[in-house]
Amino acid sequence: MRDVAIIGIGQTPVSEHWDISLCDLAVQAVKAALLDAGIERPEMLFVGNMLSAALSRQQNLGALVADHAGLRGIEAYKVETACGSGAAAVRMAYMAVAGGACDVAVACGVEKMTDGTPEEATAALAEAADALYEATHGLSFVAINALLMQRYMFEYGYRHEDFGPFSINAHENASTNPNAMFRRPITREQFVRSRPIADPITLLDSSGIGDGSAAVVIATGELATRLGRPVVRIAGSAGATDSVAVHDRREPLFFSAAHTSSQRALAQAGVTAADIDFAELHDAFSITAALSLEACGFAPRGKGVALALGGEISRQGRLPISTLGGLKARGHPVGASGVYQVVEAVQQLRGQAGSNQLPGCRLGMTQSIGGSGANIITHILERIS
Amino acid sequence: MRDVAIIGIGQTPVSEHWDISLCDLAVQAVKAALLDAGIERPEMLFVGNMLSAALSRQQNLGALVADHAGLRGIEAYKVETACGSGAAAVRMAYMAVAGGACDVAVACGVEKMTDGTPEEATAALAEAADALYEATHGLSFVAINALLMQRYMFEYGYRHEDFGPFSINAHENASTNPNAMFRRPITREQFVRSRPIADPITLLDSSGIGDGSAAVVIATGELATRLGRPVVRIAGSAGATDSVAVHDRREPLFFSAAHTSSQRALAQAGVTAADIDFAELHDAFSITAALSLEACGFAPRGKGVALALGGEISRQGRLPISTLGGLKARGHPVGASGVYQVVEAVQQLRGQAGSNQLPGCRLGMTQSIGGSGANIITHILERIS
Amino acid sequence: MSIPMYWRTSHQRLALTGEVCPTCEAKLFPPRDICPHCNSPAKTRFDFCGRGTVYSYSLVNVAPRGFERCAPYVVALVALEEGPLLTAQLTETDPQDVFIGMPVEMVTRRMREGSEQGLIEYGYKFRPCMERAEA
Amino acid sequence: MSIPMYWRTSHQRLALTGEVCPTCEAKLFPPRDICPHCNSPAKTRFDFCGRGTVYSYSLVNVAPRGFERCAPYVVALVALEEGPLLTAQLTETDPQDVFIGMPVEMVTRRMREGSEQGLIEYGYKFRPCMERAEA
Ligand SMILES: [Zn+2]
Ligand SMILES: [Zn+2]
Repeated sequence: MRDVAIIGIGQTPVSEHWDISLCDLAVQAVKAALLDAGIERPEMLFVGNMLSAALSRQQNLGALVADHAGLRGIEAYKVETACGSGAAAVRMAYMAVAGGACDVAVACGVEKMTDGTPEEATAALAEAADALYEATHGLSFVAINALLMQRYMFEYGYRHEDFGPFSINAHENASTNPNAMFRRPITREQFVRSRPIADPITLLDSSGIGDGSAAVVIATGELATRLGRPVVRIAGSAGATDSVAVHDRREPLFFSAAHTSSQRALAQAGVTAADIDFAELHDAFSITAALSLEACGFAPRGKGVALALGGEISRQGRLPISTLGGLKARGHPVGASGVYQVVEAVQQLRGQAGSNQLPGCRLGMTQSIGGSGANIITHILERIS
Repeated sequence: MRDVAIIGIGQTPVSEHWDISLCDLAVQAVKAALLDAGIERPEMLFVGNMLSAALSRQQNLGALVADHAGLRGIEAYKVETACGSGAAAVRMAYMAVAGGACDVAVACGVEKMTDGTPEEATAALAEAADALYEATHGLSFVAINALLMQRYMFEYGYRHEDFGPFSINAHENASTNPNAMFRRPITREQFVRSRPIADPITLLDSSGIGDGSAAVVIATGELATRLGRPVVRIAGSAGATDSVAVHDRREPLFFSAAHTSSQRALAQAGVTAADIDFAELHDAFSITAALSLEACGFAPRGKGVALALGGEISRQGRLPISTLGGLKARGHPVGASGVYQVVEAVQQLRGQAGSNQLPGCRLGMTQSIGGSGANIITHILERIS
Repeated sequence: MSIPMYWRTSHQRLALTGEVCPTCEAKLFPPRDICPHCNSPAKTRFDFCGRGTVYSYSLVNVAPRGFERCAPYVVALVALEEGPLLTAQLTETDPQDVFIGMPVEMVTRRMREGSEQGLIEYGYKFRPCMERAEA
Repeated sequence: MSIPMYWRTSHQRLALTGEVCPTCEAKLFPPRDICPHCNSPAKTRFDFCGRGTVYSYSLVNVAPRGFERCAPYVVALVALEEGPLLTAQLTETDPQDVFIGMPVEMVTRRMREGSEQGLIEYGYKFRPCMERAEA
């Protein structure tokens, strides 16, 4: 397969965009990414989205977004892996370019949460879980993750407040990201006193949902060099699955799909977890971040929370995560988050992360999760100097 | 890109499968295709589906189907291009294998229409159209196509009864296909007297929706040869888009995406429309079949209906279409139809089409449409002797 | 349609507000930010006069959810005087009298029975053109 | 849940009917056609006894549509005596009294407020185990 680079990035702020439609949100991100890349007309578009059918009564987003972005006629598809849909769009675009089906593709993630009521959104998000054996019992998506967190605390002896560093770090990093939804740092005190959603998960354990869109332009390495753009390579790309229902797994506290996809992506890049300078992980809930750290090999089992308690996930730590706020505080426009992660990793690797810049970073990992560990996609991005 | 072959096919009958769930339908087709191919564990799965969120409250189908098919852990995605979703899954699997991301991939299309009420299904199908400017005006998906048919009749001087050969041919061919939903031939008399749905489209102009799933196993040509399987090559594969809303096009009666994608697929295969032995076209409505014939170059503009009237689309004609019943009479499980077309083309090319067998056919075209001409995917399949 | 979607499109629905492309001068309805004909940014407001002719039509007998009790009703592609096509219902006409080429004009009507989120939806329909019928 | 979905799963919901894998003897709930542990066909019916222990639990304060007026309620992963985990609500217990390892047994209860398509849904919930509490 061919060498592949990300040559353009675009994003809208994550927010409640009452005045912008689903389609126009996507168009803004796609146009920004194309402008950044200096490309007029890509050959393919992959749109990652989860909720447009439920909340905006609109499908066929591939053709819709292509047309409205001024790209009528190009090949275009929607990809869905629940909350990881954006990363799936990136993976499809990567495969198309690396495999030779085209030279330039755009991956766009978009989610318009505010076209439905909050109850509709909560019900629609539960469609990431097993409809027949989880959702029908009244489990919201939060509740399913709460079951993991409760068991994790029981098995490894943590208290709820021990998860605080994940959220505090994310809010700290979001506070200086102009595209983030929650730009106010939070204190340990606020974390401890936060309102329960599905015990033990509180509001401040949870990512905030919002409207947003992000896009990347993916091209052959050769084209990237020719254009003279700052080059960020996709050094590794992989996906893996697990059962959709948590109860169908023998080890619910081990995200086997995160393990498999990260190991494959690292192997493809020819590096190990120890080489990674920072990771944009799927911190939809604080427990999710902990389980991801462990499954990817950044911490032994049961020690993901300890890693955070030790300060190692902050920008000054051994493995900075959520460096521009993460899902937690940049905000989680569900099907778009996987692309936001890639956009932010490129910002870091290009040295365009503003006051959040990690000095001298060269290798970043992004990992996005559809469902409670069901479909997990990992990318390794590398700055070429 | 590498040479690619279809080494396994599987399908369920199209029917009202009250006793089989969305997931189990897909599993049946996937298992049948893997059995046919003699493959235990493919590396990737692409699921084409349109309506699971609306009618079954279930997303995340990639992981769900992979797990229930005994393939827990493999890479899996859902792809959506409305009514053409199944063909999109085939295209993704083709790109993954041809490009070198994997050696064996499965494309599965599945639709479970009967989990919702007919009114819910009608509303959900309209999500293939423009939600804000078509569906909100009370246009069903049928009505949008009826606008095309009325204009076509006006411009080219046809009467409604002239469209009869499309439906009569489809029912005739379905009558001997055990997987077809409507296995009774219809007469010209029945066609003329059929009940209007959205005038001029009647019940017998329209494909019947039903539950169903179909799957294909796609592998490198090298692997196919090694396995000693009957070899059907994917000689061409392409997709193209148009505006989602019909009113956004300057020439509503020309399916430009059908033109572009068929020209690209034919060029890749190194053949022309005249070389094609039969075509599985997207005959969701009789007008759709006519417009597809014209856009692909099988008939001049305005002459698609004349081609059918001349008997050229029957199994004895110059370009047999819907050779096992088509969407019209095999049935149209929306997101699955694009895979059924490919499965049926492989049946023909392998000489496994039973009493519907076209003698000596070598080149088949399949073309699937998402929306009213918005997203169109074409494949050229070739028997290797 | 949800309340935010309705509110966001109220100018289009109630006043046929679209855009004109400053580059190729195409009139655009529904509005969009990029001209599909020349790919230039197109954000200049343009109000359509509301008159046009029927480009195609259909009598809907089987209606989607929310429109069941309105059926049968006539829907049409209307070619606006300024150029673009749009999709709308026809009203105040006998289905038998509709023909391709029929002059029509825009009126504001309730769009569907019932409501989502307590919203009563209003928007454009088209009726046979009064002025021209008299002329 | 629509009527077909409910009807199709009534044995599972009302009698905890699952499967046993004839090859590796794993007990499977919810039922599925292929054993996830050894990949063999698994269609042999197996009725679970309905007893188990709480593997994990959560008190749901913010409920999805259809469950708003039931909140707060307790949901749990229950480890059935025969092996598999399942997801269910706990009932007839004070949320404060729930603990990991608590013995529970299956009961049939109404699942949610209101209904879709006029259907009142029944299914399994779990309550503290009566027999064991007395033993
Ligand atoms: Zn223009
Ligand atoms: Zn087994």
